[in-house]
Amino acid sequence: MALKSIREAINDCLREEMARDPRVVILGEDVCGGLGGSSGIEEAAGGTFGVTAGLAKQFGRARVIDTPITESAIIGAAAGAALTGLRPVAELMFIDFLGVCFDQILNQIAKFRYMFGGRAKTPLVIRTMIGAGVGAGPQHSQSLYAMLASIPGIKVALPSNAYDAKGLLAQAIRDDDPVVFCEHKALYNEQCEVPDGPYTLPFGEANVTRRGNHVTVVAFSRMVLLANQAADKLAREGISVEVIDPRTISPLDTDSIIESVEKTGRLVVVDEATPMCGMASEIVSAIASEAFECLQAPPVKVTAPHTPVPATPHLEAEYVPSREKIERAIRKVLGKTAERAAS
Amino acid sequence: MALKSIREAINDCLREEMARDPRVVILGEDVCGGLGGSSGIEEAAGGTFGVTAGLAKQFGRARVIDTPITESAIIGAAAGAALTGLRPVAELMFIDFLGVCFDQILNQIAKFRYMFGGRAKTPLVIRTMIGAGVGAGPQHSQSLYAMLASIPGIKVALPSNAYDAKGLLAQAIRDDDPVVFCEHKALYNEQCEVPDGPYTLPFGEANVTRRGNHVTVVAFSRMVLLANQAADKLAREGISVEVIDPRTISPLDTDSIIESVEKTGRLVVVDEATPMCGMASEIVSAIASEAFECLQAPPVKVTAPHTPVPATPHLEAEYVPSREKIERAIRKVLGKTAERAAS
Amino acid sequence: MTIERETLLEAYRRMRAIREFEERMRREVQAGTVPGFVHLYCGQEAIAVGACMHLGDADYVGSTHRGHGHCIAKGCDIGDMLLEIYCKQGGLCNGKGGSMHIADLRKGMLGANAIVGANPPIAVGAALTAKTLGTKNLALAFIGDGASNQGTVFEALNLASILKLPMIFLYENNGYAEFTGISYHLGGGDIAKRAGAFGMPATQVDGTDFFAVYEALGAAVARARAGEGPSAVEAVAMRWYGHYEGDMQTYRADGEVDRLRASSDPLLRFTERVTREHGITREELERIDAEVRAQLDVDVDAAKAAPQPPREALFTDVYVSY
Amino acid sequence: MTIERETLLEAYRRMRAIREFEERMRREVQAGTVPGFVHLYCGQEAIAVGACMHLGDADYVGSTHRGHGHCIAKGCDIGDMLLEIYCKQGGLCNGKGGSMHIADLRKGMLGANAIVGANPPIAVGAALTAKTLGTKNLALAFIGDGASNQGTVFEALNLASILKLPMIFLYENNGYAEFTGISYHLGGGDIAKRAGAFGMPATQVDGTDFFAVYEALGAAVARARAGEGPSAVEAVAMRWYGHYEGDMQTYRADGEVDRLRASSDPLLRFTERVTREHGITREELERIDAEVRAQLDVDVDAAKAAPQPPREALFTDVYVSY
Ligand SMILES: Cc1ncc(C[n+]2csc(CCOP(=O)(O)OP(=O)(O)O)c2C)c(N)n1
Ligand SMILES: Cc1ncc(C[n+]2csc(CCOP(=O)(O)OP(=O)(O)O)c2C)c(N)n1
Ligand SMILES: [Mg+2]
Ligand SMILES: [Mg+2]
Repeated sequence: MALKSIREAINDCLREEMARDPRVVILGEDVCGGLGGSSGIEEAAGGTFGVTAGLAKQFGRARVIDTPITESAIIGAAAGAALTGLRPVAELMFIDFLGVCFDQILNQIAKFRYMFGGRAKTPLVIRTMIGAGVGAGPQHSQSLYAMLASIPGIKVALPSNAYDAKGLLAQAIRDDDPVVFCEHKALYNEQCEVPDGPYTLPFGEANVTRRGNHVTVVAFSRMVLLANQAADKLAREGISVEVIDPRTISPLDTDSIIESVEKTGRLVVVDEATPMCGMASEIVSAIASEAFECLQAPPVKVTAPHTPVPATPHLEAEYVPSREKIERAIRKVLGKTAERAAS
Repeated sequence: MALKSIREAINDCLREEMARDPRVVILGEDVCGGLGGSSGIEEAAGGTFGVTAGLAKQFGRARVIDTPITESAIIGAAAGAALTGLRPVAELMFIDFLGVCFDQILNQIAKFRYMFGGRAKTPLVIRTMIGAGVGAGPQHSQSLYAMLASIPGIKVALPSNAYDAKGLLAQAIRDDDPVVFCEHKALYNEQCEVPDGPYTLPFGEANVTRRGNHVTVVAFSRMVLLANQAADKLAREGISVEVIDPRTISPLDTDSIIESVEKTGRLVVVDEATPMCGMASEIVSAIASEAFECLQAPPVKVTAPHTPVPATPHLEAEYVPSREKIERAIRKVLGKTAERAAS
Repeated sequence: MTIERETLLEAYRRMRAIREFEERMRREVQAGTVPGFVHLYCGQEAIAVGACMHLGDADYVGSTHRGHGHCIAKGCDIGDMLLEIYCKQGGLCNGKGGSMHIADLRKGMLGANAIVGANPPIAVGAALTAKTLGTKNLALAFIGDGASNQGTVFEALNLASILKLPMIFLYENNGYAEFTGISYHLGGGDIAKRAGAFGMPATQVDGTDFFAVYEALGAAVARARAGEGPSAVEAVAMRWYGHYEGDMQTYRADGEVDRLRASSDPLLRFTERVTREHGITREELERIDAEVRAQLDVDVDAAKAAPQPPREALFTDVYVSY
Repeated sequence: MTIERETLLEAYRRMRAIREFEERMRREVQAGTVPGFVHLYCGQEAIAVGACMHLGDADYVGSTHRGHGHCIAKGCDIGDMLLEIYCKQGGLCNGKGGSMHIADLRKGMLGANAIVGANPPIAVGAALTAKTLGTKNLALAFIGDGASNQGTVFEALNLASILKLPMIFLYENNGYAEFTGISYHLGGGDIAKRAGAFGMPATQVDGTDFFAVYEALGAAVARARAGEGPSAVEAVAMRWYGHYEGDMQTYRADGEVDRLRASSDPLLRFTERVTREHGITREELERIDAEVRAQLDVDVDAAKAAPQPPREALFTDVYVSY
């Protein structure tokens, strides 16, 4: 056990899995960095955010492969490599770059197994970065994971802490299905206790980060932290909030959410993504259809607005769901009960 | 007024709008066809499905532009042309090809206006083909419009009949925002009465195709036809079904759906697309949040399964929601009431 | 370059198998027995076979929507291909892929692909596997003249070039992309030159001449196996039939195809040369023709008679586990 | 090719404006006053200015993430640019785009773009507008050496070539794509050759030599206006600073930039030549320097003092109507 940041946890996991399995290779832009540079340095980047630092040195450039700016070829090559015996971990620097490699995910990687009648496996991971909050602007701040979750054949992981990040990434790398692993750019330095050595966390098992009885709050990635903060704050008023972090959105652990709503009768879903056809709508819809009888109040979505992410810092702060907005949503869904609980 | 197929209605509309406005140009693969061929024929295709037939002859190849196989450049060029004064109608042959041009839609076209602080307009239309049912296989049969509807800045139209197709396309072409216009490949020959001459239909106004009191069925594109058939059949049993065709999914006329559910208390959503993060979930979620009190039963989704579209004809038939499945869903949401109504 | 007699006979068998297969498919499509869309390979047989005669099962091939010829040349079982085209249980994709998605990884067939330009990056990935695992295997992507304009193809060229991968870009210039001719759609007009600009050998050959294709690919394969990096070859051979079977082909001048058949039928050219220069007799070849035809009849009947996949197949094989 | 005295003075003013602007931005970023990420153009001034001196407001330019120099060269108001970089109300994008999205359609600036390789197809569309409306205008796309590997760029080359559009592909080879050198990332090693293979004139010039760039672009512009189709120019000029301001640049040898500054500062080279050959005095140029600096101070102060967009701005301008 040691205190590790999400960045360190991911780096440890990649190192351990590469040591464990020679078929694991990493490819992406500047995953090492410095090739063709005039200083001849061994590693100039280790990933734009330092997540792959030191791996090229340890495993060599044949397994930590810097590519040109060529996302279609990066993801396409990962697809072909996975079909033929490697277990590639491809880096898509920002999830916003989905647009320049989407066919390989949508029509190739996701469909090989089905199209080929179950006679192919595509064991690859696409590591990518999501989220607003750092002033990266409209084309570098999106949270497009719902589009990926909607694609049959793709699995999607959204870790919210270092422990989950390490275990889910190990599972993703060992998984025989293609997985998109979404790292929130504002969470890389978030720390928690992480076991030494390899371990995996199963997909499709939500993590209940707070136990509570009055309302169920489902949140993803960075929103889990804000939901927990809101829960702490409201606890002081006697409002008991259960917070659920699905951890993977495909597969999605609907059962745990239903179980919780059966207890609380109230649902708030917090998602940093835009509201239309996102995970918030998906979960509200699933609960409305499958746990209708337990719902004592209309479910509430807390999401970003139906707008691009502005570059403007104070507008971006307004754009992302805040602890305050989550609190307000919880009070709203509790209605009178809130006051009763409070008194 | 004359009986026209959807194919004819779209062709008429394109002809009328090009005649009306010299800034309207068409570009895509084989929208004319025959260039560089040995026969020297004037038009070899008029669109892979004949939708743009005769337009090159009438307006010239300078305004009906055949392109290489180059979707990123087709959509990107349409974007740049729209920013600078044209009103392009770009053809993306199948919506499945989103993957090879998605960045231009997701990060460029959709965001120009916002990113540029309201100082740009991007008046373009992307005509594309959706839907299963013709044995086109996993990469030519998808219904990916929810991904597009989820993107702030994009509008999406889903006509289900020739009258709507003509009016919605005219609106799309005259609209100052980018519109994706989704044509169902199995509906091109569907006929209805269509007025001669240009007319537009407003976006965001649903069409109630059947009036009814027991249950509200929301359906899109080809599913509207099946929903109407199911409604007809059930009417004979005394079950009164209201069928709503939103016609555009962004903007979405939620009010009309709420109004209907306030009357019926019951909701079924029928969508040919896959179930996760699709329009069915979006509408169930919206109603659960905004019309919770009127709901007398859990809303029911009728969608394709979370799988690719199989090439296998009988499995594809099983894949697409059928009239029977819609009927079953309606009976389910009505529960006891169904028998009561029937008796 | 001398070629073994057995090699020539096997090459002939595969070309004949493709020809018979496609002619039969054509008739079957016209008779309405085949589901989906079918894109025929007739006229291009010498390209796939001239290339695949150099390859083993452990070498990978990325195919296109016009993939029947590629599959047969690469050694896929014709009976299992037919089961797939008829979308039957036990087909190469258990009936769920159909004509445009035939794959057979055991034979190194990475799959036909209905997205134009998608297969070269995938094949590059297979080449990366070969290089990473240190095998002497290679990967080859078939690329149409129309596909050669797709951005993904250029990205594949560049990545294969800088990583020095054992990769071959085999362009099939058959004159048309759907209903549009290459003289319109191809900027610069020279596919090989565009590929060569990425720093790899790139040559153009007559795709109706088996020997020309075989020789050009021999060099590319040797280079790949020697770890010297990728190559590109543009093979020119017009297609005989429509873009898909049913295409009216109004874009083609009358008689264009008749002239092609008369002047540059890959099988006729092959037959003339091997009977003239390699002491192979017409009788030997006719025996092969007969065997191929007989087996094809059996396989087509079997495919038609085979059971469809069960209803549950709709829901299976989306994931390995979920 | 003779160049008017006024043209040279204006070119110098723009290059100086870019240099001063970027050096000031660098200090401001280091002081922490600038939101977001900033990619500086120092060292490449002669490219944007050598090109844009040929263009009018009705000609279009598609820019990149490293767009400040392009905007200034194209005539965008520096005060309004600064308002945008500081994300303030009244900025060129009303503060919602920031440094990586500065656009100014009235000046023909189609926008900086944070997606590498996205701008060439967009610029091709602007060229299509010019051709369709029959104006004599043209469009130009700036393309980095790293961007030159992106598939979208090749698609743009091909489409512009076959449609004979009034389009210029101006490659800026500054030696690096992020932290990776061109000798690694560019297959074939010759950007201009790759572009030329699409059937257009393609030349390489020294991007630190204003006169070389100006002359090469003069030919490309003349060709475009004459309706003869697209051209490509590769201008080589190393960037002086990091990929973004803050980049440690461990991939660069010590002294690499000092040598560049000493040997090939575009402004020094320009100054020497115009004072030697065009009877322009250092005093004249220094007067321009002083004017540029004074105005920049005013503009930066104004930008810092300007109000932020109102909270409602978050929700506006997603659509024209919805
Ligand atoms: C990305 C994409 N765009 C368009 C199509 C439609 N399409 C299928 S085949 C084809 C023509 C391909 O031409 P070419 O590459 O020369 O191959 P050929 O058909 O001649 O064998 C087109 C445009 C597609 N399937 N995928
Ligand atoms: C599609 C895409 N891939 C990757 C990036 C990340 N990125 C931003 S700038 C850059 C390097 C661009 O290099 P080059 O084109 O040479 O332009 P320069 O920075 O040298 O001006 C990269 C990789 C991006 N913004 N978009
Ligand atoms: Mg072709
Ligand atoms: Mg560069």
